[in-house]
Amino acid sequence: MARISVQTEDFDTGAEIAALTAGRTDIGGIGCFIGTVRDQPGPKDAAASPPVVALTLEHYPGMTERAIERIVASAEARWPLLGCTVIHRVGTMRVGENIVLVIAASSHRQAALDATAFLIDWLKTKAPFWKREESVDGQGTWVEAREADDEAAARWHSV
Amino acid sequence: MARISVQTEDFDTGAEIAALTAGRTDIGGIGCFIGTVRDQPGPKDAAASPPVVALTLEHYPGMTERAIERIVASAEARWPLLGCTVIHRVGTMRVGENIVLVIAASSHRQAALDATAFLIDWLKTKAPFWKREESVDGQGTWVEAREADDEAAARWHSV
Amino acid sequence: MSKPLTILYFAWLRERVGRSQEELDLPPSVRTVADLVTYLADRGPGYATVFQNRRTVRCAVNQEFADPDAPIHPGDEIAFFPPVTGG
Amino acid sequence: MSKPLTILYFAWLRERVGRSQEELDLPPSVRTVADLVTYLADRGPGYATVFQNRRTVRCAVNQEFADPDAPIHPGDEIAFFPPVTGG
Repeated sequence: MARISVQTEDFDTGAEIAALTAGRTDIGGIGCFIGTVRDQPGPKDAAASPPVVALTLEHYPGMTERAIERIVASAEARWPLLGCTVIHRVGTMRVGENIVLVIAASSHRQAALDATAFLIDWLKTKAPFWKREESVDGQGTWVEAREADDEAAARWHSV
Repeated sequence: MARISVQTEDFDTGAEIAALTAGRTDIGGIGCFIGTVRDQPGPKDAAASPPVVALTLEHYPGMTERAIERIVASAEARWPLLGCTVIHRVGTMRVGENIVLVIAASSHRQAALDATAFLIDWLKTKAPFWKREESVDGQGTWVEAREADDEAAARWHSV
Repeated sequence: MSKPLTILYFAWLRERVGRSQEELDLPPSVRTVADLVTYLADRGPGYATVFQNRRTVRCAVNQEFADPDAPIHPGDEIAFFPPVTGG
Repeated sequence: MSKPLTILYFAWLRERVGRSQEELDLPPSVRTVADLVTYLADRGPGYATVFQNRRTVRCAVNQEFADPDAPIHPGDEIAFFPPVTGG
């Protein structure tokens, strides 16, 4: 039932929501999250490092899709979802561009909101992607895994 | 900064997100919730009552908009939002149609998600709207305020 | 001459009272929302039905939620409605 | 003839090793992921850099995250990568 895609192309949020809800009369709430590349200081220090102008995301073709399928199945087991879409871009994305889209629909708002938060927390921390920040000077720096992100995702283990 | 509208016309989620994020490079996450009219058994009992085919929402022109402005200001005080849109429809909406749209953008996902949940919990429980369920037989029944909804909104008082 | 009150009714209160809006010169007995409820309950059968069970009636004075002991002044906009159900 | 292992490298491990994929006949000394890491660390400077600090290397066997003591069999797809950063 879920639509899952790992792709280089951008996505159209409005079209994805429309596709998920078309002809449905049982949906009461649709939660949605869009992650975008934001302007930020360089990897180490704003003054010393040139600003980041793009992100490059690498994935493990096959494993990444399977891992997303598994976490979506886990969300579907936790909450009574009536539809779910996960689209994650890979490759190089410039500041301001879309990275990831999560949509979760349910008959009630709480399930839709909780499933959306659960999925994006996992995608942003545990999903098999590797992130490189590209500076204006052409230097790329691989981002190290962050403890804070792990904590956000860990909250869900105790639910 | 926030866009707030109480209107009879439908809204275009994709266009609203695009308008909120256009030209921005500081946004990292956009939370979004769309509430829709869902098919459901009649007001009292599925077997005895005809199904609901539409909702009619009445509001208090002036007071409703001001109350929404105030809750958005409260969300902006709680979380570092970079943009916020609340569109709430009034009048009669048939099953499957949109009712309400909340969009909250921030540099980080947690603020965007939390603000979205905070706003929709309030809109669905505390906002000055009165809801009538219209049955297929032309009977309308005013919906009574629900305790469960109050509890969902009450969670935010202790945050 | 002091300005009259504007009184608004919403949802099923509006249907029972039979109007959405009326103007009323502030009666001398009315100093608070509770006083106004007592005054209105005597105006006829529709009003009586609405204002008898005060637990199901909420009030706003000048577009702010108001308690029964909230004061009322000439020119105020007073609204009565059921507990809000949200959107 | 048993099938060779397919070994994949991602992110900065790929850059250091200098390739994204290679095939390798399962060496007799290798029964687990940890054995394979020890074996690979001896293959040259790029490999040594990557596999010396094992705390920063993660592994998947046949597209499932695997611990150092996970067994390895002929024909397996073994991937090495840094801790995931998410999307």
